[in-house]
Amino acid sequence: MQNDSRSQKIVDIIQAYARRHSLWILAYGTGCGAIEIPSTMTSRYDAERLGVRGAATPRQADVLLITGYLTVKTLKRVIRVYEQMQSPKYVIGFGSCAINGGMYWDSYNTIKMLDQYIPVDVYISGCMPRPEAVLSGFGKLQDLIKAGVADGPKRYEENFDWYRANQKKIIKNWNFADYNW
Amino acid sequence: MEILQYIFGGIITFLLAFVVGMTFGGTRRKIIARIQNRYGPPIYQNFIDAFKLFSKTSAVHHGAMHYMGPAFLMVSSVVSLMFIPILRDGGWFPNLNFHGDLIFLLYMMVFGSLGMALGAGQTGNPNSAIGVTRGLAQMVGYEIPWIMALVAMMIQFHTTSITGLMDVQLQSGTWNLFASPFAFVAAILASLGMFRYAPFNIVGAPAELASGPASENGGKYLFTMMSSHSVFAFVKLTLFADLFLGGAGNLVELLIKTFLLYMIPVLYGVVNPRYRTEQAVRWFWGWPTVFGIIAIAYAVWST
Amino acid sequence: MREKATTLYLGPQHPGITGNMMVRLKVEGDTIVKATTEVGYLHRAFEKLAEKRNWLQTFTLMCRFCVPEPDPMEESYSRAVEAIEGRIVPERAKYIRVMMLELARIGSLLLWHAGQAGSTGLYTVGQWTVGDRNYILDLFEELTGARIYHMYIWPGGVRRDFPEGFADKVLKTMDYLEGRLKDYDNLMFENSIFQKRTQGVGYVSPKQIIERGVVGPVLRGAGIRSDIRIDDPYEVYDKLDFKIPTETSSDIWGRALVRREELRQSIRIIRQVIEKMPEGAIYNKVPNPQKWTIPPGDALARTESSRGEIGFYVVSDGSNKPRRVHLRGAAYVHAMTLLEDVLVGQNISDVSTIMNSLGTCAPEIER
Amino acid sequence: MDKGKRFDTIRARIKENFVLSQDKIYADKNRLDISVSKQRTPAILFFCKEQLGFIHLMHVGIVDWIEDGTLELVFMLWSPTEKLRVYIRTRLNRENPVMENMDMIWPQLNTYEREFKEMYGIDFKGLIAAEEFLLEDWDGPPPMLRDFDTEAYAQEVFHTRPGREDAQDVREAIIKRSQEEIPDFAKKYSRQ
Repeated sequence: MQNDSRSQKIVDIIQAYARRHSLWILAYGTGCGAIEIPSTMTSRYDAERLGVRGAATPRQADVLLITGYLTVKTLKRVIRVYEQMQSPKYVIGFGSCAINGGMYWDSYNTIKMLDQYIPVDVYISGCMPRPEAVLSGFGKLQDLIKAGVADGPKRYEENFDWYRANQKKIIKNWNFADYNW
Repeated sequence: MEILQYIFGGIITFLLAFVVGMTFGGTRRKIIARIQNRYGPPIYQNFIDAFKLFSKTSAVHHGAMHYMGPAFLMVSSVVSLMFIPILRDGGWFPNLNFHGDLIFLLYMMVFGSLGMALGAGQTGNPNSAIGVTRGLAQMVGYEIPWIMALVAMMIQFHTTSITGLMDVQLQSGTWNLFASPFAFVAAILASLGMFRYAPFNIVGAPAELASGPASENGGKYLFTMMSSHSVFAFVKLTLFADLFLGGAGNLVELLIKTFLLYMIPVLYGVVNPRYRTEQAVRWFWGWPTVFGIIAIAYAVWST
Repeated sequence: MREKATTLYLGPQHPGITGNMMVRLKVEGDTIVKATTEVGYLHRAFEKLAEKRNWLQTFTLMCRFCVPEPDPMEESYSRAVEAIEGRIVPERAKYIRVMMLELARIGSLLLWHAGQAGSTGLYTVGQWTVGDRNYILDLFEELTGARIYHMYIWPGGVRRDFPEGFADKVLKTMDYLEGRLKDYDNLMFENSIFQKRTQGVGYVSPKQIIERGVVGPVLRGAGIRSDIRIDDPYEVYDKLDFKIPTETSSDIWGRALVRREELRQSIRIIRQVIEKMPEGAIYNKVPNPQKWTIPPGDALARTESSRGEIGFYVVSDGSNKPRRVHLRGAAYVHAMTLLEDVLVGQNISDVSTIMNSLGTCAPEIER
Repeated sequence: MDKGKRFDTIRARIKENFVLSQDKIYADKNRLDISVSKQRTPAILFFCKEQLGFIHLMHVGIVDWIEDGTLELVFMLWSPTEKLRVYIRTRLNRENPVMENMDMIWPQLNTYEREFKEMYGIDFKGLIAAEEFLLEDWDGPPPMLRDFDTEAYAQEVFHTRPGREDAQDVREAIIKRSQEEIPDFAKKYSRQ
């Protein structure tokens, strides 16, 4: 077609609009940060008006919320869940323990840097982050999607060996399916 | 030329059903949000969701039947749609009706669920499999009052065609809602199960089965399922309006009637928890079936 | 003829699970034949970290054990430390502590309403109660500066006195909540479908109660009037007038009624506390935390949380760091051996409902 | 009857049947402390539960006394009828901790034993439970023992985000980085 790139552009704009106004978060409360998710979803803060709603299974979800610390045992499940999600997919690290270990900085069972293991788009600081902070994190994610820089799956694919090496360093018994999409 | 008219009319009908179904779904979300003290998403939120789902990659597949499941659902919805008279006098909506199309429709409406059952079975996810068995069990439940209601109508008005039933209402001047009230009650109670809102959302019950048959379906599969559900909702509502509320002369009338009918399962669902499977089936075989029997008796008596 | 059993993994990623844990179910048709709880997804080694922290630093870890209700944890730890050291808590601080604990209980019970109703599919109740819970969190925020983790009840008293007009705000919030309780009743407890879903489900037998060390609302739902606030009174509970509700059916419905009444009793207690609260100091000052040593000894402090009794076993060896801090939460037995027992023979639809009813809180088991 | 006397009768009844290495009543703390050898522990627990009415196991505490080379187990019992506590203490050899399985007395002990086995390496003879409880694929020493250094392990295994070195002097670091003034109210907390 003659104006292929232009029509592609229009499609891209609509796509980006749809993607940023329909963020389905996976129902996986990995840590204690999950306590503020109900508050965020209910009457006072009502995240659904921004298009944020829960999704029950990884296949349907767009956003993986890492609500706080990740233990080694959970990390294995989180990686698996992340790889099952369909792109475009986004990761929000939630709370200071996802950023740098927080108060568990010397614990033998929690990871200290989430972005060593899966690509993170937005970090929300605080312990707990308030619902306002969560909403602002979603706003930030929407901005990133609009700017086209929320490209977690691409980064994951490009630096796949690096991520895998980091993951395998911690997870000793490795029995994963291959990541092939 | 007639065939072209049919094709264009079919496309227009489908688009209308899609848009109305999606908007009703969005309105439902808004109404539920307001009941829950929330502001709620915009009414067009379902379109955004649908487009987003459509634009997602669907890299995973579990074999041919997994592809076919949502497609079956869509085919069933569209074919049912084609046999429903949208407006009383047709207009540019085609109507493939024939004598006995009501019976055909009964089969067609079940067909989608069966196709989905096959598709969900292939995903290998136990939640899907359990969800499908629950869905079939529930279908056994609500099909009985539903068929009874339709049989009562057939007996009462001596016709097995939807347009025939609409003509009856036009000639007599009263809606079937008043002419055969028991059939209407039985059918409405059965419709609570057909819409699968609470208390009969046992198929995709989130707290129990993740999302049931749709567990493994994301992206385009979920888009197909979502749009076919929307179309199917429109089919059911229009069928109810045709059978009991005298059909619609124009689109506005149609929208008002279907929206009012839609509110019955929606509002009943907001304030109720979910039944267990066997409780749901027992419920359908209770009062709805009793109303169905009364409807048949009334029909036999009144003819 | 026996069907082949399917294994169903409920969690850790599952909308129906209470927190990050897993229940492995062996299912025949819709009936569960075997259930195994698998935990460890939240093990942060708090008790190990406490070895490296001094007494006051440990206290910031302690409230993070179980997130829906952190105050009983702070209270237990503080009371255990005070018991070893013999530190006296001012009278006003005791009243403020009781108020905090009861507010936390109300917040946690509102969250329980959401979980219990949500697990049966009645999401509207959850939306209302979690929305109303924000008013409790507002009170916490005004008093302590934080919504969830307050770090307010610390050894020696409480951290801050009331801001101006705070008591009135508490009373006003209680009035508002009391008005809302009717709505919850209409929607949840008087709903026949909710009753059908809960009555006769999740039965806990008297034998299990003794063997499994059942505590809290589950015990009271079985008709045993047992509550740490009465049996082993702490703070000023012996000066307050409140009832311990019991039910005899020992199923989810009975426990739901117990919790429904407890919410009302908590409101009653808070009103009394505000009325009876004396003026005076709120804090018996501890020395410089780096040099603060506690004489050798051990103590177990028990507190009644909304899920039941939680106990802190604190051991001091005379240094400025705790030798051992060891938590025993209600969920330690409720979510492990008791849940595995109760789930057998139940329908898979009810797993989430039963878990909410037993008050499973995974971080309490794993710590 | 005051608590001291009730404790005396309980102690007397236990002493009729068992040899105690040590016992003490803390009437003010509402508890009776008993130290026994590990061989007698199951029997005395059973006796307290069945004969004396201490049917509720409040807690099982465990303390690593690395200086003495022992692990101390503390079984804390509660009698709902008498509203009294009994603490039963027993010490295990830290090098080779072995104990009898006791989950037939209280099935809830099963969970405790699983945890102690994993966290302290105590071998409960006859315990039937899954191998792993909290940790997955753990191949180090039992982590709750005091000679396991969690900080060194964390430094070795996990990536830590750089930037924690200046955490000691946060305000100075901020000034250096951004040339911001310390606000007046904060100056008195500054280290300078």
